[in-house]
Amino acid sequence: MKQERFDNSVTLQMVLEALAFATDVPVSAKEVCRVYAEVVGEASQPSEAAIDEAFRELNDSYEIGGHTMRIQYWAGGLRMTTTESVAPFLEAFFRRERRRHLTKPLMETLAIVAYKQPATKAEIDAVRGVDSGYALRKLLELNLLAIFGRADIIGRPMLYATTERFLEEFGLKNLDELPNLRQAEELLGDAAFNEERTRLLMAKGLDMGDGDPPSATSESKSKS
Amino acid sequence: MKQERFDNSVTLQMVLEALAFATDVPVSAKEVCRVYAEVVGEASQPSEAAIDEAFRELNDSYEIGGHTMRIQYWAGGLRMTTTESVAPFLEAFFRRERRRHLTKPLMETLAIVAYKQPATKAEIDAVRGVDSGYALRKLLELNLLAIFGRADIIGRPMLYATTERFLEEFGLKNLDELPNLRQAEELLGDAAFNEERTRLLMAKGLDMGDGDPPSATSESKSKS
Amino acid sequence: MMYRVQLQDFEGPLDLLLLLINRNEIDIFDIPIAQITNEYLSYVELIEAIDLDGVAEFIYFAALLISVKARMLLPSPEEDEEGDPIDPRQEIVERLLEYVQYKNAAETLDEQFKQRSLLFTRGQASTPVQSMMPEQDILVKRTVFDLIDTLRDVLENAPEEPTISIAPQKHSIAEQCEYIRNAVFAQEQISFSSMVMGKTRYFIVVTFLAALEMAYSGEVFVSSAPDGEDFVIERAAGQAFMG
Repeated sequence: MKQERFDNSVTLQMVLEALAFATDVPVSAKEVCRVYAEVVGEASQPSEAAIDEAFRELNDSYEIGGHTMRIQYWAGGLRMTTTESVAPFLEAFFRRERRRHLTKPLMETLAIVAYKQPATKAEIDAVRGVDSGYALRKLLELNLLAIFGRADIIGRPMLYATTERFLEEFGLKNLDELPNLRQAEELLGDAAFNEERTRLLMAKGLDMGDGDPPSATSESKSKS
Repeated sequence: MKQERFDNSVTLQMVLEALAFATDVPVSAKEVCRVYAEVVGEASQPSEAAIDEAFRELNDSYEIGGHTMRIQYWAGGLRMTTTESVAPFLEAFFRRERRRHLTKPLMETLAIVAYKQPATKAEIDAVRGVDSGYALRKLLELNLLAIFGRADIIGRPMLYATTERFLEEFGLKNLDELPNLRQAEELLGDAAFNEERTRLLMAKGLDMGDGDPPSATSESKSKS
Repeated sequence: MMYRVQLQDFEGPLDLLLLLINRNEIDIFDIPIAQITNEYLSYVELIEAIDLDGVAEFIYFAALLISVKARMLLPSPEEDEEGDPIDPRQEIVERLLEYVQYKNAAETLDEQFKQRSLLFTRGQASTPVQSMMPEQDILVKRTVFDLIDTLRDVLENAPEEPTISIAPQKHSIAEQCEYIRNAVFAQEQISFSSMVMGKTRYFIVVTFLAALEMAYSGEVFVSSAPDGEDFVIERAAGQAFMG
């Protein structure tokens, strides 16, 4: 633990690179600044903008130099990974036969929590139409979800939320980076759909509905 | 499970770099060749001389590019490490990391003993306003505190003091190097000893984790 | 009998409803409730008959569909506080729409996850990858309901009385797993109907459940033809048979 004299030629960019390389958790820009200032001397505390610049310059220089490392901005921090291009070689080395995968019930449950968080089990069950107890336990075990607290309603049910690990495993900087939840009408290929129209259709549907022939359905579909 | 087509532009040098990065055990040249041949096609099995060349070229390009990684070719094989120049920054980072793992009760108790030593449990409890039995046992276990003897008062209570290990881990030459005592006394006289102040007190390098394995490993990793 | 396999691990009641809506090319905003209820019930009856676990939620939705169907027949429409007519199908439609959204979000996230897992961090060798994802993916191409379609067809042609009598000792799931295992070990892949040709209904059902079980544990890959007439059981790629 003897404190070496630090080398004057060490730049912020080099410190960022070394930290992103050596740690096994994402390192926040703030943390890089603190460490840099601590070693170099309090006066030199760099701005987070300087970190941003260093981060971009590093990735550019890896690309230009034909290197296989990239620095990612995940879970609010910086972390070094390999590029996609070498994935087949690393998979062969680690003999990873199967890509990491979450089963459908786990992925659905995780998606619901990610977008609704914090969410109770009852809310999740309602969306999926099935019991999500097993999926929730599994996701807690995998540390992709955590208990956020208890809801202030009857029974004080537990609230689930996603973890930092979730962000990291999904390559997200923060929750704002979650892909937009697409509207159901868009997914159903119905761009013209809007709430007004549903209400209209719903009202109109009252006098049809029962065992109506497919032609009626396909007709209303073609209109949409 | 599906094997993607590998990217034609991936060279042996890139595979070597990616493997040296992603593993944290040394990879033998033979293994690099095997993996490369496996993915690219049996015919292209590279020679170990080619690995030697790739290894040298990589290190040259890190040096020219001002990067802090180097590939080491040790008996066991190839692995990526950081340069010596950034070692002080990595050490500072991992010390900070460990401090984050130090619980508030442990930090307070350690600070009080450091300034008041030798101190009895009753004295420590009086400052903290709570029982410090658990924190003291934990700090003894971590070898940051030791029993100094017994006080010459009624009940002959045990006296606690900091250890050599404490100095060593906290980067202090001796106890005189502790931050400003007057400032510390102010803090210690205040029952509302809050976390922020503890941090202030500890800031000058009084940072030490509770010896948990993860930080210990990450540190040894950084040095490797 | 306790099965490890729960139906809801494959698909839930909302998946079945969506499947029926897609298959019949129905406008989700104008569901012919009688037709859908009947089709839905035909699946639930079969699922109940073969005693597949996790049927409770399917029955709940069946009851919901039946109540909607009944309310559709009321002479005057129900109204909300403002006097606007309420479509009894509204709740089901809203739930389906919400579910569709999250199903899509799950797929998007899954894609993101796969992309991310192409990037390796340091120390990958020391972190056992399996500890992150301990679960096998369920190896069923298309949906479990397509498999149930096949089962229905096969059972209709089975040489026995239409009632499915459960005689627990005759064939166990474990025995039928072994039967499937031997079959796919010998010929890589085999069609379900050829495996149960001329067998009793009970044999057919237990073999079906065994196939689901093995697909669930990732031991075999089950894929069904688009017409749902038959399905093929094949050895999962890279799957070592542990006897």
